[in-house]
Amino acid sequence: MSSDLALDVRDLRVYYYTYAGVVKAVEGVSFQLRKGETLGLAGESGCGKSTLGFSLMNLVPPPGRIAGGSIFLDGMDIAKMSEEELRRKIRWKKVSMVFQGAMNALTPVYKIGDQLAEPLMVHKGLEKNEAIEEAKKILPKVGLDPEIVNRYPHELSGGMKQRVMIAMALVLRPEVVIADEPTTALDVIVQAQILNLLKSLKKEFNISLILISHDLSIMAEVVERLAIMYAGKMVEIGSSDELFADPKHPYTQGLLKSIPKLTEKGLHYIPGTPPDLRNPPQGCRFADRCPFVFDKCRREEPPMFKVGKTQYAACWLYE
Amino acid sequence: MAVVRYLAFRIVNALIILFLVLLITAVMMNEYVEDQIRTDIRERAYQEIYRNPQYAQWTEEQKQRAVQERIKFYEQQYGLDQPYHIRVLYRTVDAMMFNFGNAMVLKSAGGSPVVSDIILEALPRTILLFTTGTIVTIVIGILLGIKAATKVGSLLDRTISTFAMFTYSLPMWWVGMIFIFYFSYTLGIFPSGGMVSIPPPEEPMAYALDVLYHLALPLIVFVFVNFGGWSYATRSIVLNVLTEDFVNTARAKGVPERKILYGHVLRTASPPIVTSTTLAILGSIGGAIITEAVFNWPGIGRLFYQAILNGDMPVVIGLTYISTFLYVFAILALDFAYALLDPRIKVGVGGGR
Amino acid sequence: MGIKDIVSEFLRFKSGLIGVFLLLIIVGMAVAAPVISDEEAGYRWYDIEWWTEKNIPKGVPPEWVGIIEGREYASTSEFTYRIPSREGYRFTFNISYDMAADVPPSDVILYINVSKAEGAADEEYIVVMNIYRPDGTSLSRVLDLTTAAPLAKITLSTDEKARSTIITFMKKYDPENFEDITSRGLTNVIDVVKILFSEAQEDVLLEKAPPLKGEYKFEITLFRRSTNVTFNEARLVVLGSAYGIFGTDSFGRDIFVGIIWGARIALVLGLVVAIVSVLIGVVYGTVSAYVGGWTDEILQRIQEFAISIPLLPLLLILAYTFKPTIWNLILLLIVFSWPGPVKTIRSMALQIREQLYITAAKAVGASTSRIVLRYILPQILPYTFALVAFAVPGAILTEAGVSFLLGAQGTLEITWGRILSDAERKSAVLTGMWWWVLPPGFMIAISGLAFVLIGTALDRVLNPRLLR
Amino acid sequence: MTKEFTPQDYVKELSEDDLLAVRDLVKYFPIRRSVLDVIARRRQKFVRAVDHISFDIKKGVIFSLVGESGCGKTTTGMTLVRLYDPTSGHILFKVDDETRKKLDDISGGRIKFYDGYVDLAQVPSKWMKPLRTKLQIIFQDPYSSLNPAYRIRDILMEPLVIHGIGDSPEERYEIILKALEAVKLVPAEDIANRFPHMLSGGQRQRVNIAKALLLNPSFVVADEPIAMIDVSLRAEVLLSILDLKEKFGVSVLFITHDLTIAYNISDYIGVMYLGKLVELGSAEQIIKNPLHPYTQALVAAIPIPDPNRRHIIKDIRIKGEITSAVNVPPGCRFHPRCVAFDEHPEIQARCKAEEPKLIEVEKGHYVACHLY
Repeated sequence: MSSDLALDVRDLRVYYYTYAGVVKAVEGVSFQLRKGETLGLAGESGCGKSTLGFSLMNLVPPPGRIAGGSIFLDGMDIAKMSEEELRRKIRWKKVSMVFQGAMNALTPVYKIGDQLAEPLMVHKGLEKNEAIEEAKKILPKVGLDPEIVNRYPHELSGGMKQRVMIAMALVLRPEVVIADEPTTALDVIVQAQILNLLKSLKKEFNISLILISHDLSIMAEVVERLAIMYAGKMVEIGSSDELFADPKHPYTQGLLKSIPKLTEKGLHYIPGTPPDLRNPPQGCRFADRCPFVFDKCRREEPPMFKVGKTQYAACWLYE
Repeated sequence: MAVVRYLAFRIVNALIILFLVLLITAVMMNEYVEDQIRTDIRERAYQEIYRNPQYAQWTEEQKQRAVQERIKFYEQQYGLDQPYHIRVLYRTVDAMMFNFGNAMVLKSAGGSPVVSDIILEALPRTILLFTTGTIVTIVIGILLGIKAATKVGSLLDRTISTFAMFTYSLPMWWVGMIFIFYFSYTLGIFPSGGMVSIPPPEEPMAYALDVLYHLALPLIVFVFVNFGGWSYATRSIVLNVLTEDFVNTARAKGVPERKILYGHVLRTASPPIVTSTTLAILGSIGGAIITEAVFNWPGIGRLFYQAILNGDMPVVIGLTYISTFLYVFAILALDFAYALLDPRIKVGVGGGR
Repeated sequence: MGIKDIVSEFLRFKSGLIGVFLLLIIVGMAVAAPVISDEEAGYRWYDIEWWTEKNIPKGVPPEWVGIIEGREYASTSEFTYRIPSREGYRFTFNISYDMAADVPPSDVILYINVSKAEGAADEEYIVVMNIYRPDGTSLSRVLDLTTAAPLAKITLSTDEKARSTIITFMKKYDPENFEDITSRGLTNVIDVVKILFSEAQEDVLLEKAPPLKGEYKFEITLFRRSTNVTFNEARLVVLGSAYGIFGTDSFGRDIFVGIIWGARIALVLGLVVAIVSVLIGVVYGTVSAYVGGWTDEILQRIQEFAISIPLLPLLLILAYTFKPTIWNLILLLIVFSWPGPVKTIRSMALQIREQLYITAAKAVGASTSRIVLRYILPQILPYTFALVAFAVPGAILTEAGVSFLLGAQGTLEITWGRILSDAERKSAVLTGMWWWVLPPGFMIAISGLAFVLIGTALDRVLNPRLLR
Repeated sequence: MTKEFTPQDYVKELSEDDLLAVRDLVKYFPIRRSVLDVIARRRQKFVRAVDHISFDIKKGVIFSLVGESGCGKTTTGMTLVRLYDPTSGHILFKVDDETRKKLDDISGGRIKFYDGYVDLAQVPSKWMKPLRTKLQIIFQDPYSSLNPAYRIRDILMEPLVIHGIGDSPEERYEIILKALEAVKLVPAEDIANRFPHMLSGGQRQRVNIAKALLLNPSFVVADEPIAMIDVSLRAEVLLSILDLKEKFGVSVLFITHDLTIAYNISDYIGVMYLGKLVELGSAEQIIKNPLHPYTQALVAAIPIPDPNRRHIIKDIRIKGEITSAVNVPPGCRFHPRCVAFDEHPEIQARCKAEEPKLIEVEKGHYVACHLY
């Protein structure tokens, strides 16, 4: 493994073992995250992007768990580590996360300061006072008043809570930060401010950032490389310059077209609905909605084909 | 500030409840109590006139007239000449001042027939039994509940759920009878009742141990019947909290599982636990009263039993008031606890949920 | 969800099925009570005379106890001797009783049926009984009494002459204990019937001697002073040492009868209280939530007040003031139980009211009554079944508690609480009469459990998702 | 203001193709006071959700209301269809003769008409029923807006039964199938027999559009109808809404926080801030030439799907966060967050003291700002 990789994910599978059957939320996903890079994971709800995000810390909520594959970080395989090892070596120290919906991601009964200080106490063994002092130092970097440490989460607005979450994610200076829909449920202006914040912090802290979102316009504004997921599979990945300019996979094409634009009026959509992940169809999972579908698509699952300088797509059109 | 306002509101609430309960009791009992007072007055008047050698020379008619005058005087003094609603109010205020008059049959250990003396003698014993039982139950209940919540579907979890269902409808006092039968009558390892041996040990240390020995069986019964329900309530609440996003945040932060459970989760779950605890405690008071009677534990429960057996109305009324008092202020104490635990009340957002 | 779906969903819960099964048993008991027991027993429970005449052994364990212990308990047997009408003043006859049990009979009762010539004055007659024990010893003049009753009933355990004769007889085998017992004035506590059927040996007066098996001969002699008196029949009843399914209490009442009749009261009281108070709660809570504003505020304060009243003490006072019939008790319980479900119902109604499809219905022009009837109540009503099920055990438990405390001052119906109350007042626990204490409490627990199980299953089936 | 305007005065200003005219509409929500507050005689506080707004909607157009959450746009929509009772103001709504007759019948002629317009703000709730067919609303959440206990068929049957449309169940069913086909939910028969949870968000939202269509409305409020729908399926719903306008001639009040979508779907856009309309104009005018500092910030914040902008930190000219509508700042409500306020000291005094009025800056383009 070359040393400029922050994460190396190989053939990852994450399943939810529900009463109604096994939901294959992530199925055979491989990608690499370079150090200092910003990678976007895009796709619609239920495509497995959030699950993938959680699995990168090996923290898939039950009844889900990693069913196979590897996630290498500094030569360690996160997918195969014990809870205790993960806790001591990986979580928050190496990989931290900004959760979707910050309103619920903060413990309601603890003060902001206590929550920010907690990772410092747990991982660095600081005393509470020291930890809170340390935490106060990071708050201005996310545009918050340090005195906020004495407040409770419900006293803050949604945007402020999200800033607290971001500060918390950075407090141990991890190598990788995963931001899972960090701006959903926020208003346009706050969203733009948070995105600005992420961009500037990324430079300052030199972290590798994984941004998970369903909104491709947000992706375009932030990420260097973009991976598109559909029904538990990664269907296309490439530098965002290349991918936005010339999307190869029919799903990516449809998705890009679905974004309303200010430059030209027009409404487009992809007919049909995603398949049931408990019982995915044979062959390409997008076949039912694909305008270019042919026989082979329904028979065999397409592997990733190299389709550009940095671009790969899982589609038989490029065999 | 908001806390103060919230609590002030609760205290006023509690006082109103007390007053209303007393008013109801006074209305219900008015006739009974007044009859008794009238009898007392008549007896006293007769005694004053007939037993007094000063009046020995008087004719029967004179004496009778004097008696009637005395009766009238006392009736005025006791306010019996007032209209009904004033009398009832008078009685209510009297009771609120812990003034319940004299018992008809029962007496305190010191021989005092004053109802408040009798009750005050019994009260600490009840508090001893009830609070120890509650504390032990809370500790066991919460620990087991959290364990069960972290292992949903395990043997422990299912046992607790089943046990909780079973004890939900178990009369605590009946369990007491069964335990007495088994542990005292059959095995003979615990005393069958009472608070101290007869004669009581002289030395204070031995006395305390003796009380503890007598306390053990009723305490076990209390805990046995109650901890299942509390574990189950804790389990459900904790289970709910465990699905919240912030638990995931804490896990992602690498916080040890124990700290997540006993910190983040329990801290968040504690306000609703307090609420359900309040209900559980209130529900168990009735059972505890009867249990005291079964164990012959000389607290207010047994006093209730004896007062009813002897038809001692003043004591019954006094006890009703005291139990309402305890009940209402137990709720109040838990409200305080709630206010301290939930930061949303501290700043006055949640209000009186 | 249709009724069919609810039923099929419910059937998936094993615990719910167990609950239904238990409930069916109790209902079966309650319904069958007049059939499987004497119908009169239903209202004669507190008529001790009536029970005494039934010749049921007092304070004996259930019959099946013998099987478990591997000991034989004496059963009740009756011997009738028809006295041939003939001349003479003195009639002597023998009744033999073969005592084969490990636990001797609990009592011996002798009935002499006498008829008198019309117009004759009350002529006295004399009854004498000698007993010959299988070990060759004999007790003479165990009974020796003069009476004029047309039907003489002599109970060995309570007859003074019999008691002193038997104790005196045993004195010579157990002199030390005799001294001790006499000095402590405890002679009247001795179970004379038991020692009569025991080996004559040391400690017999402490009732610790083994039973003496074999044939006992009761030699009965009747004297008359005039021929106006005619002896018809002598009947010797040896009361067994075990009885029925649940044994008997110390008044000689069949506890099983009490249990099945108690089931009726428990079921009726539990269900009526639960149904009525839940219905009140539903109306109150829905109105409170739907009307909202100040009405809601006031209704909530009232509910909070009502729920803060300690139930038991007030209930006791009230029960004490209104001489409580079961219906009074039901009424009182309802008055105190309705606030229970209000909070739940209110929050449910509030949540349903906030659902967008309710607003959507308003936007379409649906009237308030249509919204309440078609959208809100159908969501709440199924769940009230669960609430009713949860409310039943509380009502039964409270009734038991009140009956237990009030005892004879309580209701005059047979209730399990009252049976336990009698047991406590007769120190059943301290005299080892577990069969008097276990079944009633067990029934309270089982009937509560049945409803809790059903309620839990219903809760899982019917609790609208929105509550979670 | 010297003269109190009456609805009659307003109607005179309206043109033939105006369907709906909102004048000085106000909706305040009283904040619940505790018993203690009442005893202490604390002043009743209000959430000033909608505070004197006025605008017109022509026949067959889509009018978008945009703004951040809490700006009052949803309240406006709910008030226009009378799910909330307005605190004050007028909602003049043109009704056809048939509806007019029904209103006369139900009220015994007590509802006033002004040249074919009825003032919705003055119609008591009990007489709203005939108007309900003309005014419809589609909600944001497609998951809770359909009763989960009923099949689509039964849900759609409700409005027909309530308003007595169709003579027999069979006939009603036919009407339902047609409505489903109109929003391209095919095969209609199959969809009609499903439960809501068996449909995707987009399909549910189209069921809601079909439900609105059933009553043949002339005005529909669409409250963020696509906010909870997957990106790839949003256009499905939007196209159905466009059909409402184009095929059925319905006017739509489209409420959204997404300016890109507003630009793509609507003819006119109104921008709201803290209960006030701050800018009003055609979609082109608002997006291409925003005048109000707030609108400018909103437009600047729109994410653009162009990776070349990746390295730019956007300049969003706004301070702080939206305040609550309980304690509204005096003067221009936006001034505490306004960058232009800082840059133009000369108007600061006015901004702090005087509420700006909507003035027409170019034809059909209104803005409420002291800069203009």
